This record gives sequence, C-alpha cells and structure tokens, in this order.
Amino acid sequence: MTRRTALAATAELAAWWAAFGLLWLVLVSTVDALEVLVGASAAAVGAVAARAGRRAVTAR
Amino acid sequence: MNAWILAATILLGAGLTAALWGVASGPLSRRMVAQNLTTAVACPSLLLLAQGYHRPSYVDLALLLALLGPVGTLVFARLLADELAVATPAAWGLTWTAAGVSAAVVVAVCAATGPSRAMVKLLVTGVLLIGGNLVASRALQGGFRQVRGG
Amino acid sequence: MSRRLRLAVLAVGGTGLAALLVLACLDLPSFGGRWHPYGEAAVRASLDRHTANTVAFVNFDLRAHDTLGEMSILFAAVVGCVVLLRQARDEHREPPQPSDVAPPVRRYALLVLPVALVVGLYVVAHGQLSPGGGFQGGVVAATALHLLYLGADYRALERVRPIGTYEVTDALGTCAYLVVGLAGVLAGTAFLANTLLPYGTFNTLSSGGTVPLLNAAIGMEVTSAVVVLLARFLDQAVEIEEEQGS
Amino acid sequence: MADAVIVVVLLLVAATATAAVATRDPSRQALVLSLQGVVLAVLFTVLQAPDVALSQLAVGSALTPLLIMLSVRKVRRRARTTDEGGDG
Repeated sequence: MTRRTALAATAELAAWWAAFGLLWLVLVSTVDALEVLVGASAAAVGAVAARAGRRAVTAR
Repeated sequence: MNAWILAATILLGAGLTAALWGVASGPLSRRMVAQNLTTAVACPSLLLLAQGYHRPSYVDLALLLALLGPVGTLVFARLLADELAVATPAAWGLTWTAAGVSAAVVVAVCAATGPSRAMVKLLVTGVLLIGGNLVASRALQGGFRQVRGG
Repeated sequence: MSRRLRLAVLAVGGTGLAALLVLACLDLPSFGGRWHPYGEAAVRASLDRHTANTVAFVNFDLRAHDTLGEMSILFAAVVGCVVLLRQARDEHREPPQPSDVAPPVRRYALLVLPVALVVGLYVVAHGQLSPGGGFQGGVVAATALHLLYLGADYRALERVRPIGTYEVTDALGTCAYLVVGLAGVLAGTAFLANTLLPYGTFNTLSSGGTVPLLNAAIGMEVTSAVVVLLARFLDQAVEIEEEQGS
Repeated sequence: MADAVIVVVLLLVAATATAAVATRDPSRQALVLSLQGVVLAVLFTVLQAPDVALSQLAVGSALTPLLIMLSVRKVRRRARTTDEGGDG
C-alpha cells in the first residue's frame, strides 16, 4: 500500500465516519458525553463496513 | 381518536386491503408489485400513528420498516429472478403514487414536529422510504437479469 | 377408524374447545381496561431502577432468567443448524457464478448496508431507553450484512464475512451474559440480580444497572447467530452441490 | 370509535392469515407471509407494544423471506440435479 492509497483510504473512512456520526446524532433524543462516545464507536463500525462492502464489490 | 389516527386507519384499511388482494391472486409480477406496495403503505401509517399517539420513539418502527421493507422486496426479486424475467412487472404509476403519498405524510408529520433533530430523523426516514421504494421497483423490472444460480 | 368416526371425534373435541374458549372469554376483563396489576408493579419497579423502557426492564432484570433460556434456545438452534447443514461426504462445493446486478440496485445496497448496521447498533444501545433491544437490533445488523449478497453476489459477501469469527462471537456473547449473571453471585447477591452497578441517571445510556450490559451481550449473540444461520442456508442454496448419480 | 384502528387491523390480520393458509405454492406463500409480518407489526403498534412490533418487523420483513426462499431454491435445485442424474 503506497502513501497515496493509504491517504485515500483514510479520507474515505473519515468521510463515512463523519456521515454516520451525524446520523447517530439525528437518531438519539438527548445528547451527552457517553452518547457521543458510543455514537462515535458505532459510526466507526459503520465506516469500516461501508468501505469493506465497497471494496468487496469493486475488487474482483 | 384524533385526525392523525383517523388518517392512519384510512390509509391502512384501503392500502393494505389492496396489497392483500394483489399479493394473494394473479400472476407473480402483480404479487411482487403488491408486496412492494406494503412497505409504502405501512411505513407512512406508522409515522402517522407515532404522531397520533404523541410518542416520538415510535418513529423507530417506521425507520426500521423503511430500511428493511425494500430489502425484503430485493430478496424476492433476486431469488425469483428467473420467473420474473418471463413477465416483467411494470407499475411505475403505482410506484410514483406511493412515493407521493409517502412524501405528503412525511411533510405533514414534519410540519407538526417543527424544526428540530426529530424532524431531521423524520426526513431521513422519508428519504430511505421513498428511495428504497423506487429502487425496489427498479429491481423488480430486470434488476437481477443476469443472475443464474448465484 | 373410518372417516365418519374421525369427523365425529373431531366435532366432539372442537365443540368442547369452543365451549371452553367462550367460557374463558366471558370471564376476561373488558378490552383496554385501566386495571393492570402486573403492569403497575412492573412500571413501579422499573422506575425504581431508573430503566425508562419497562419492557427492557422486564426482559433483562425482572425476568432475566427467561431471557437466558431464550438465548440458549437460539444458540442451540444455531448449533443444530450448523451440524445438520454441513457439507456431507457426497457433496462438493461449486463456486457461485458472479452475477450482474443493475447499477442503481447495487449502489442502494452498498449505501444501505452501513446505514442499517448503524441503525441496528442504535437499537441495541438504546434498548433500555426506547423500543428495541439486543434481539431487534441484532437481527437488523445481521440482515444489513446480507445486502452484499442481494446487491452483488455471494462471493462479495464471503469476502467480508469470516464465518469463524462470527461463530466465536456467538459463543462469546452467550458467555458474556452468563458472566454478568455470575458476577452477581460473586458480589454476594444472586444469579442475574441487578444489584451490581449504580442505576445512573434516568433516561441516559448508562441507566439501569446491568440492563445495558445484558442487552449488549444479547445483541452480540443474536447478530452472530443470525449471520451463522444464514451462512449455512446460503451455502446450501448457492454453493453445495450433490454428486451426480449418488 | 377510538378502537376503530384496532378493529381494522385485526380484520386485516385475519384476512392475511387466511390468505397465507389458502396459498399453495411456497414462494407465493412467502410473499403473503411477508405482508402478514408487516400487518402483525402494525397490530402490535396499535396495541401499544412497540418492542414486540419491532421484533416482528426485524424478523418478518427480510429474514423470514430470505430463509424460506433459500430453502425453496435448494429444494428446486436438488430436484433438478436428481432429474439430470436419472437421465444420464
């Protein structure tokens, strides 16, 4: 993995992570510190799944 | 009983009766279209019911149905692809009517909620519902044409 | 036994059942009444322990033993399914053909997969606050993964689904539930008693003592169990072929 | 009057269940069954049991159809291979 692809991968993950973090904030009713922490972890799982899914389909 | 629940009752009674009639008789293509219609009828009704009972947490039900309903239709479209290839269902009029009804319900419920995060959640549900409905209709019309054995 | 005799026996049994049902219905409290002794007791106990969703309180605190039983049933069912649907000696695997799915459908599947996963995690995490819980969220999260089969093909799904990991996670989730239960015994109270953790602030993620932990364990168990179950069904339906002439 | 929605949904449940029993072909039956899952979820919602409705939605809308349709496909494929094996 070259530096360029690593950068692209990080950017893709960060974009998905931000999108799902926002989605989590929309879903919950009250926002506090623990909620944000759990939301960030869930968004990270979602970001990894999104990238893995895209790669599984395109890389053939 | 308030106007929201009345609207939900009428939508459920008329829409699901039509869906049942379509799904239980006729050729496969008609049954598939009716099965897809189920989501488009039940999900707005759940939004109306959540508003009618003043329970914002019931919106989760509509959100889940908006996500999983089209997935159910995709399951049938994918695994019955050989049979669907013979007689392709075409019901874009019905699909756009359902999308219009969904959009109207989402706008009405949003207007009653007022600008807040809850409203954004309703909008997300609406987008997932209408987008899912359109994609499921597309999938029924040869979305899985080349699938054999897989 | 002739057909007439069988019908007569059926009629006698049916009449008796109908009579009993009618008798039972006459004694029921009226529909939608205000008198719910068990409900009121459960709501009071649930508020005592700062659990906003009374159903989650009943499932994971008051009747946590029942949930343990239900979880064991699912676990045993999945183990049985894995044993029954394994690849037999006279069968071989044929790699599934790649399929050609319409681009809009594929894009939709790739987008909804992570969205449904995040929503599933949300339903699991908020089990003690809003409708939902480990079972519902787990099923949604597991269904989300299979969008890869629907939107692409089975090979794409196999690439992101290491089945061994899910089998281990299934067992780990089951163990986690038991460990939380046993921790109560070690702390000096009883198995699955919710006296271990502080009850927290009402209507926040950390409220309800051990309820969120048990919820998370169930979510983990159900997600992996459904993935393993569907993997066996998909293997049989898509990959495994019987040998010719066997 | 307030219970009108419950009556409507109960009638729908009865009609859908009858239709599911009356359908013979398993794949057509799965279609009716997925409709019945949604109707049952609506029934649980109007009876104020959203947790149960959520379970019904999660299981009934995509998971049950997928399991049934995969089983149907396996059985059909098996019938086809045995036919071919018998010919050869």
